[in-house]
Amino acid sequence: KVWNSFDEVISDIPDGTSVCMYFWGFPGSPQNLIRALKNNGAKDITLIIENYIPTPLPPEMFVGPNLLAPQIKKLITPYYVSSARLSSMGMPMEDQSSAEQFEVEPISHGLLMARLRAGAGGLGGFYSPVGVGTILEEGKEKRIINGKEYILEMPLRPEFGFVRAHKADKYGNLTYLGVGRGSNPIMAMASEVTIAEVDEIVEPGELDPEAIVTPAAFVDRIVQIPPGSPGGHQHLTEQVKEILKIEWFRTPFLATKKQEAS
Amino acid sequence: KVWNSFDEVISDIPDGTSVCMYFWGFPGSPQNLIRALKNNGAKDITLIIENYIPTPLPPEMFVGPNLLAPQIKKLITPYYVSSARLSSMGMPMEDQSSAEQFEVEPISHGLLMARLRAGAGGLGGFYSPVGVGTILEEGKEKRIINGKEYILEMPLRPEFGFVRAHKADKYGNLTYLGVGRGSNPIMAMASEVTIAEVDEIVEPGELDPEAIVTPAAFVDRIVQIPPGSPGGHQHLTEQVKEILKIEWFRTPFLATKKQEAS
Amino acid sequence: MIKERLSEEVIAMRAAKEFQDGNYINLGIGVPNLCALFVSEDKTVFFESENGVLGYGPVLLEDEFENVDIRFVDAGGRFFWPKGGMSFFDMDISFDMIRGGRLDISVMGAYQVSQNGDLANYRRPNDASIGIGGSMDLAVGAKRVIVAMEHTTRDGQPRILTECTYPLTARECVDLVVTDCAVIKVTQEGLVLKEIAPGWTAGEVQEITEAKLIISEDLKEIEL
Amino acid sequence: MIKERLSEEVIAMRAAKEFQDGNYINLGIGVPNLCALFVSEDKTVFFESENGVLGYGPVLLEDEFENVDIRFVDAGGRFFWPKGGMSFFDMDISFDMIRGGRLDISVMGAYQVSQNGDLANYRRPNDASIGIGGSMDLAVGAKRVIVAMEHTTRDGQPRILTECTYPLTARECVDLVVTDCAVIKVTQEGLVLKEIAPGWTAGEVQEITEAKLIISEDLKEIEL
Repeated sequence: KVWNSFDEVISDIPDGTSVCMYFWGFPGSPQNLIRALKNNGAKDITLIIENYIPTPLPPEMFVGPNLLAPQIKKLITPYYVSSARLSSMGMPMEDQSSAEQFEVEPISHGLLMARLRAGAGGLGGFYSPVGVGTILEEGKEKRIINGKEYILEMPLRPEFGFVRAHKADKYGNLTYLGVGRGSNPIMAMASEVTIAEVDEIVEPGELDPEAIVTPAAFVDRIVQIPPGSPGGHQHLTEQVKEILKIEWFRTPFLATKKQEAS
Repeated sequence: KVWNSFDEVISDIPDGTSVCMYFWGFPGSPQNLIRALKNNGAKDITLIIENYIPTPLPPEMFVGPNLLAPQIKKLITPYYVSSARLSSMGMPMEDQSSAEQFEVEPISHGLLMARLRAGAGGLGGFYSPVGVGTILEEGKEKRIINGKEYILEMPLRPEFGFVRAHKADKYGNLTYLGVGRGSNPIMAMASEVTIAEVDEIVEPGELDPEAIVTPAAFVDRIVQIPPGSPGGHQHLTEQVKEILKIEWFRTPFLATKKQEAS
Repeated sequence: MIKERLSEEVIAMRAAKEFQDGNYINLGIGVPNLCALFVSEDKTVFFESENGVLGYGPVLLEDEFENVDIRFVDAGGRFFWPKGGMSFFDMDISFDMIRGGRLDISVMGAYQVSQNGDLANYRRPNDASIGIGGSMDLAVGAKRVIVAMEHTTRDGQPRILTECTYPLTARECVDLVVTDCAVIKVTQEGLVLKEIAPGWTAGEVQEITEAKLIISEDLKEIEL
Repeated sequence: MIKERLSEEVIAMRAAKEFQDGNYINLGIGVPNLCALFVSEDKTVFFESENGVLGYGPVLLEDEFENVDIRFVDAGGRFFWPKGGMSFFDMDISFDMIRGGRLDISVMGAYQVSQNGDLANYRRPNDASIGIGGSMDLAVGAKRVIVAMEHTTRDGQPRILTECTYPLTARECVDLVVTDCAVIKVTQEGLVLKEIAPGWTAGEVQEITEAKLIISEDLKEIEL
C-alpha cells in the first residue's frame, strides 16, 4: 500500500471520474494530492468537496480547490464561493471565472456526510428530514413517515477518495490531528479507492489500536509527505503564521479583542 | 451527569419502555445496569440487544440478559438462544422457558447497527440490501434502485441506552477497552437517554481528545463501578479465569491445539 | 425619528442569556459567534463546531496569534484554545449529533425569518455563491434555533416577514429571534414580541416588521 | 462403498488456499475458524471480526489460557493474541466495512447451498433459536463468499440442492463451496465441480449432491 510519489499514486485516475476530498481552510486537506491531480491533468472530474473556497495564496504555501478549476465538470458541495466573488470582496486574487464554469450541485454538510455514509455501508438510499421545503427537494421523491416529511436521498460512492491523515502504519491504519480529521474518515470509508497522504508512516504496532480512527481495510494507498515539505503539518503551521500576517486573512480568522458591551 | 448509585440512575425507567444494550459474551456489557434493571422491576420492556444468550453463572460472577427475562415483552436481536436450548445442549443451567415467553423480532447485526445509526442521525428510514429474499423482508416494502432490490428499514431510537465504557470524564466523554467497544458507541448515539457505567471517572482534560470515542453530547448519565466490584474490568478478568476452568466454557472459547492435517 | 439600535455585542449578550448550564451549543458565523464572549460565569456550556469538535476553548484574540495551532480551528475558520474535556470526531458523527437532536441550541444569523418560523439564511436571490454549509442541518436538528440578526436590512427593509422571499433554509424551525431592537418568540399563535430595546415602543418595532406581532402581556425592556 | 471424507482441518486448509496476500477476511464459527491455522507463511492476511476488530492475532490455545484478556475476544467468543497493526472500532463501522464491500473473503459454514448460490446457514426449520448474527450482512457484503461444510448431513442427506429448503440467509451470494469431498464453484451456468477428494470420482460426488454438477474440464484432485 505504500507508494513513494504523489504523481504515481494517482496516475491511474481517468478523465470523467469522481473524487472526494475534505477542504475546510488550513487543516486536513490533501494538499499534495490536489497538486498531483493538477499535474495529472485528468478532465471532466466530479469533485465532491466539503467547501469550494478559492485561495489566492501561492501554491507552494497552500493550495485550494481552485487549483483544479479547469479540470472540474461538476461540483457537489455544501459551500461554493467563486473566485470572482472573493475578488469583488477585496480578496487579492485573480478572477478565475472562465475556469469556474462547472455545474454546481448544492447539498448540506450533513447530507453530504449521510450520503457518503450510505455509500460506505452499501445502502440503497435514505429518507432525510433536511432540505424539506428548500431547493434541495427539487426533483426528488418525498414521503411522509410517522407524520413527518422526508426526502429520498441517494448514496454517494466516489471512485477516488483523497484523504489527509496524520500518521499511517504500513497496513494503512490512520490517525488524524485535531479538526484535520473533519470528513476525512467518512470519505475514506465511502470511496472505491482511498488514497491517503500522511505526515508519517510507521511500523504496524506503533499506533494505539484504541486510537486508530480509520481501520486499514478502508485504505488502499498511502504516501508520506517528505518531512518539512509543503502540505506537511510542520510546513503548514509555519505557512499559516506567515499568512496571518496578511491583513485580509487575519481579520476573519482571529477574533478581535473582547469589547465591553455598552 | 455523575450519579452514585446504579439503582438511582435508572429509577425513572417506566414499564413499557425500550432499552438497548450490548451483549456479546464477557466484554463490554453493562453488568451493573442489568442488575439494577432487575432490581427496579420495570415490566413490558422492549429489549434491543446484540445477542440474547442466557448464562448459567451466578449473578455475582457474570449476568446475562436472561436475568431480565420476566421483564421483557419483546426482544429485538440478531441472535437468540433460549435457556431451554442451552440446557438441552448440556449447559448446566435452569430452563427458564416460562419466563422467556416474549416476542422475538429477528434482525441481523448489521441491520441493527444501521437502524440505530438512522435513529441516531434523525433519518426517516433507509433501503437495505441485507435481508432480501429472507424472513427479514416479510411485511416490509421493497424497492428496486439501480437494478438492485432493497428493503425499507426503519430507524431505531431506544428510550434508554445502557452503555459499558472504560473511562468517562465528568462531562461524559467516553473511551472503551478492546472489543468491549462493540456497539456501545452507536447505542450511546441512538438512545434518547444514555446511561454509562464505567471503570473510572476522571477530570475533564485527562482523556486524550483524539482518543475519545463517544463525545459527551451523547451521554446523559454516568456511574462509576466501585473499584474491584462485580462488572468492573479487574473483577471480570478474574472471574473469566475462574469461569474458564469450567470444562463447559473452556471448550468453545479456547482453541484446542493445532492439529496436523493428515 | 431614528431610534438607537443595539450593538452586535448586545445582541450576542441577549442571545447568550438563553444558554442554560450544561447546554450543547453551536454558534454560526458573525454575531452568533460573539455569544461565546458573554456566557455567564456560573454556567458551563459546551460549544460544538460542525467540522468535528466539541467543548473547545475561547477563540484566539488578535494579539495571541503566535499561538495559532492548525489542529484548533472552528467551522468559521477561527482559531481557538484547546480546553480540557474537548473531543475531536468525524464530521459524520458531528452531523448525527446535530440532526439527531443532541444540540440544545443553535444560534444563527439570518437574512429573513417568517411569522411561522421559516428561516432564510444561506443565499441571497441571484447570488451565484451557495452557502448552505451546515445551516439546513442545524435548523432541522437543534432543539432550539435562535436567530441573532439586525431587525432590518441595510436599506431599512424588514427581515421579519409574513413569508420569506429569499431561498429557505428550513421551514418552521426558528424558536426565538433576537434583533438590535427586539426579542421575538415564535409560537403557534404567531410572533410574540417579548422584549424591546431601551427607548423603543412596541409600535415602533411593529413599524419595521412586516409580520404582525402579538404584544406579550409581560412585554419588557431587554434585560442582559 | 463408503468413501473416506476429508477432515475439518483439511477442509479449512483447502479454503485457506483461496486467501491472497493482503486480503481482509472474516471467518465464521466452526470449520471456517480453523482456516486461520493454515494461512501460508508467505501471505499476510487480516482477519476481521464482526464485534469490531481488524488484524488480530492467533487464537489462544488451551494451554495458554492464563493469558486470557477480555479486551481480546472474537465474535465466536474465542480469545486471541493482540497483534501489531490491529485496530478496534464501533460495530457500526464494522458492518459498514462488511456491507460496503471492504472484505475480500467471508468464509462461512452452511446448512445448505443451492445451485444458484443461495445460502441457508442461520436456522434449521422449526428451531426456536435465531442465529442470524452477522451472516446475512457478510453474505451480501463480502466480495467473495466461501462456504466450508460437510457435503451431506449427518444422516447422509444432500446439502447442495436445486433449491434450499431451510430459511435463506441470502440469495445468489456463494462463490465457492469447499466440502469434505469436493470443491465446487458457483457460476452463471451452474455448479462446476473443480476438485475432488483422493479416491473419489465425479460420479460419486454427484450421487450425494442433489443439484446437477457440471464437471470441470480440468477436474483434479484437491490440492493443498
